[in-house]
Amino acid sequence: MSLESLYQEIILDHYKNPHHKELHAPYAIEVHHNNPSCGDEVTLRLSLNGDSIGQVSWSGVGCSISQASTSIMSDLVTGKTMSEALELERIFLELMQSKGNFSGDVEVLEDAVALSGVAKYPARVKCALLGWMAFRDAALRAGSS
Amino acid sequence: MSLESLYQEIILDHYKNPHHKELHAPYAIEVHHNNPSCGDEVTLRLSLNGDSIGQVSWSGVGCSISQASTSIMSDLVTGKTMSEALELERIFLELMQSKGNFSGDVEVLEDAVALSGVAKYPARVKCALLGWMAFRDAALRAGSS
Amino acid sequence: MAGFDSASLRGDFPILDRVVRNGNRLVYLDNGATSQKPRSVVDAEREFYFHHNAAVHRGAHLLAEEATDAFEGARTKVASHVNAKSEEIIFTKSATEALNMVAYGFLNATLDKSGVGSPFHIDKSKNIVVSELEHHANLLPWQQLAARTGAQLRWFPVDPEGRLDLTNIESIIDAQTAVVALTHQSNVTGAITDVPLISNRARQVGAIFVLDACQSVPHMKVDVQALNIDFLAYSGHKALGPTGVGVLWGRYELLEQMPPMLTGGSMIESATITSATFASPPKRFEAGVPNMAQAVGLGAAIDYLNNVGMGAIAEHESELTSRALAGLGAISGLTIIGPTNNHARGGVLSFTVEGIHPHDLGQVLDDKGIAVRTGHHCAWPLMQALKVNATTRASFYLYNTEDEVDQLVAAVIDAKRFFKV
Amino acid sequence: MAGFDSASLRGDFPILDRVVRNGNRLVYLDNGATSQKPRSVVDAEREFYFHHNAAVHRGAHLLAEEATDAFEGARTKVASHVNAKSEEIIFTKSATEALNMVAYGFLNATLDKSGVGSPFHIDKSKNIVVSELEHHANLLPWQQLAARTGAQLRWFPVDPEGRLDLTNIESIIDAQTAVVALTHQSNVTGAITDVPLISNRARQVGAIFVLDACQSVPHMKVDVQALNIDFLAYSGHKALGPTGVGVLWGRYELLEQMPPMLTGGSMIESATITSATFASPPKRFEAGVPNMAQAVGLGAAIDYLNNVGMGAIAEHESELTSRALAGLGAISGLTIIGPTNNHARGGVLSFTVEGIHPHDLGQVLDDKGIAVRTGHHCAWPLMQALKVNATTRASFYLYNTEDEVDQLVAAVIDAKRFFKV
Ligand SMILES: Cc1ncc(COP(=O)(O)O)c(C=O)c1O
Ligand SMILES: Cc1ncc(COP(=O)(O)O)c(C=O)c1O
Repeated sequence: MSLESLYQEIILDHYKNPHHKELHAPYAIEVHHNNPSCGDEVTLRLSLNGDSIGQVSWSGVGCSISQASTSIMSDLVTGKTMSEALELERIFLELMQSKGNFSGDVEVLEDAVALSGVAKYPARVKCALLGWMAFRDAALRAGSS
Repeated sequence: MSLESLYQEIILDHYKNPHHKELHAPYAIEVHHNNPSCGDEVTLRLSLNGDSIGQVSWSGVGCSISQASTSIMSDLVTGKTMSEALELERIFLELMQSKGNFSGDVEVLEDAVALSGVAKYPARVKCALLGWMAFRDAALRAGSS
Repeated sequence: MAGFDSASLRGDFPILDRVVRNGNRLVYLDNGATSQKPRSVVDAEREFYFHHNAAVHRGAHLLAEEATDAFEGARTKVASHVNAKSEEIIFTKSATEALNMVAYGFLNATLDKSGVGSPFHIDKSKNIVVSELEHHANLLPWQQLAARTGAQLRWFPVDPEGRLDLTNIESIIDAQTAVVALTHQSNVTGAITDVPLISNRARQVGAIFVLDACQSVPHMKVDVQALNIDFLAYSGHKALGPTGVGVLWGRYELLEQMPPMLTGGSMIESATITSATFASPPKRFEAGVPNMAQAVGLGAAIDYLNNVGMGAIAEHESELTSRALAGLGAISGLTIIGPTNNHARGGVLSFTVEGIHPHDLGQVLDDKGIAVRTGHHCAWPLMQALKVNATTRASFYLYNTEDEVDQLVAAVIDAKRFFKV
Repeated sequence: MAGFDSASLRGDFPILDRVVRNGNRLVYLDNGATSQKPRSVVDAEREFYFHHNAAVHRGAHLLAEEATDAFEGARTKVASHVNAKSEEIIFTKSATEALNMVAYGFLNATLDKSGVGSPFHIDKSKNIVVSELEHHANLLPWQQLAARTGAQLRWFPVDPEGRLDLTNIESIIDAQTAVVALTHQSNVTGAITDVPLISNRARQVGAIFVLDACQSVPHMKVDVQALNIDFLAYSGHKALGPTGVGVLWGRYELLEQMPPMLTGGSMIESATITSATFASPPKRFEAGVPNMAQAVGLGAAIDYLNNVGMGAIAEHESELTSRALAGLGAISGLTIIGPTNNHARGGVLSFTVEGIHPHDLGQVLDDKGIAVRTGHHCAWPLMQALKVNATTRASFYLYNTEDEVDQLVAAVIDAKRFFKV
């Protein structure tokens, strides 16, 4: 696998110009996650719109993979219903745990399929998941409160 | 090295009929030593006669080597001056640490040379030394009190 | 016959060809102390060092990835071998460390303010239950804990056969019992503890049950769920594995509440100069660069054991034990220290011979190439209870043969002749 | 040139021939995390397992004797390597365990009544001194100790180059200081601590000085007498040795007064069901069947290091470091985190590149077969002090070559091109 296919243009674009990377107020829930093995961190805020994801905003430091993944995730879940968003998270998690054995459905995951190469690098999977895990945590807390 | 030369007749005799193995009173000093790796133990009493070793008596449980060695030691040191006795202990210790490279001077060590074979078995050296170490401890304490 | 031929698998253990004293081929009957290693275990370590060696969970490079896979793969093997989940397995350096780790879990929960309300918090109103037949490794840590917290130390006595006397179980394990720590199989007498009976009682009163499985996991199928226990410890080196690796298994809900003994790298969630928070189990309990090659070696040992089959191993050892009980039992002046029948006992056999101190007997056996253990076997309180000063112990494993048992019996008879008793 | 040819000794390390990603031959620059192993070390373990394996200090048979000789022989080698006495060397599983052992020595002396009057007894009138650049392994145990005893935790700050700022040494180490625990060489910046300067101050006030020598003992001549210290800890796996073995050295007078952390078999003098007394050092601190094969392997590693020569190794690494400082230093946007000149520093080199996160840089290097470490290197407080989130770290050892340094420099330049920064 080549570096180019890991770091697709789309990832580098999101890294350089991350979407939703500015903490917004008001919000329903704020969570803070980190990756203790490297020190990367993300703070994520979520507001709901009835049963749908209203706004996702975040800040943090991290590598291109974690930043791009969080940026793409924010785009993807915004406006989805809670259960659609969590289903997306499940599918993305599955892709990341696939060890590179499948490439992801572009119809469903859209830009996030560009991250499929990460699954071949176990040490980087945690980077790609950092923002998604923060989102999942926030969504579950928002749902249960 | 044969078993027969480790367990010389003289050792088995001392084992079956140990000398001075009955605690006597009065005494100047009593010490208790054990060998934590096997559980063998000796209690030794010492009385002085001016600057000489008066009476040595002991009780304890242990293997033939430890019992015979303590018995032989008791015979040897009785009546010697303190410094003669400690010198004997030093020579015996040296013999035990020789790894079997020399056999000991029968003029000096008398019956104790029968124990020279023990030096070839590092795990048994502690058995042969148990009584001697107890004596040394007792003598040093008696000397300093 | 057991489902395998012990003579044929001896070829996997190079040391068994060793010629020891007087040109005798080694007869290794000191498996209770440590086991020998098959080629596959030592090769697995070599393969790790020469192909994949790197610090696990840390590096951002291929070797670090491969090393992590190998290490975590070993964890999975260890887990399924005792029917546990991977994340419940902690690699320690030894059973001794594993048992101390649980005792320090109690001490630290008790010292730390955060520990109040945790099942690991104890004080002088609580008690700790052990037994007279414990190995020092499953006794001293609890003595220390009791002394440091004021909790009361209680114990099951043993009967003359060296089995736990459970007569007073209801009063010994009571509502104030915080932890019950017992050995699965005695390393002196071979007696096997009726674990479910006692762990049920512990469950009733809400006590944590810790099992010292040093002498069971290597020799029989052990299932932590069926035994209904909370913690289990054993040493890799007694189970065909390398030295320097042990296992602590704990129920995840309890591990989550247990403070670590060792702190340092790779076990934190965050750290500042003045404080730190800890990672989830098992990482919380594996501070520092772990014993990676040894864990991998233990994984290979477990593969080896499973290939032979734990049931077949237990059966084989039982056959050897029956033969030894019969052969040794027929020698006059010889007393078996422990159960004399082959029911609920493993392949560890202690005995004394009138007129021959165990050290001297061990020496004669050694002279014939037979390696046994003599002494108190790190179970001094049991010796005191059984009123023996020391014993000679033979302990069997999968590679031992009936012929070796017969050599042992013949050698004891020779020793009696030698010492004229 | 150093006194040996690193290219020629690479043949002793089979892993260095590994082909990693994209057909590239491994360039291993992650020695700060763990070192690779020469054949002689792995062979020494194999020889132990296949010829002499038995539980040390226990059995009454030939193998037990041979195993004991091998194990104690390793202790002698380890001792003379740092100019200490054999009986002052304790084999642990890692530096992490060694450092925790000293911290628990303090805790246990403080909890136990017998500890009053001992140099290990502390309370809230006392303080503990560490520094901002400590590895978590030499920080968290002291944080825990401070929290559990009420003693005050103090620290030396670092200057912008990542060196200890000793300006306030007289007030930081004062008459109430019980222990000073510092790193000999930073695993992040490579800065070498002026140990005698600080240990003299510790001596003045009667404080115990503990040195984390993880990054020094493998790389230079270390003499515990010349450094005027009380305890020293390091890990075998960073010094060509096996995983699963570490070393704690302590002055004998102090070891004699220190309570054990782990209790169990082989460390007692006597034991009853309710109490125990402990053996003299080093046994007191080696409960259980020890990591025998690993100790023997470490002995072989020390032989290997001594054959090459600690002075020559230090010189070789210094040459590589100079080359790397020059090569990397010339790259625009690259910042060396740590001393930029090659004075009082070792072969550990951290840096950041503007616009490329260390993870991404590490990935590019890995793609070219170059193994480095990225992240906080288990020294989070130092990262906070230096205001960096993470760094990329290259760390050298005796088998690295100038060509490998050049490959590193070229790869960083390529990475900048790849990420268009
Ligand atoms: C300076 C320093 N101290 C302590 C440690 C801990 O060593 P280990 O993880 O081998 O116990 C390390 C290495 O990780 C280190 O570099
Ligand atoms: C029953 C029992 N428990 C605990 C231990 C301690 O194991 P280790 O010394 O490997 O830590 C042993 C073996 O020595 C044992 O037989």
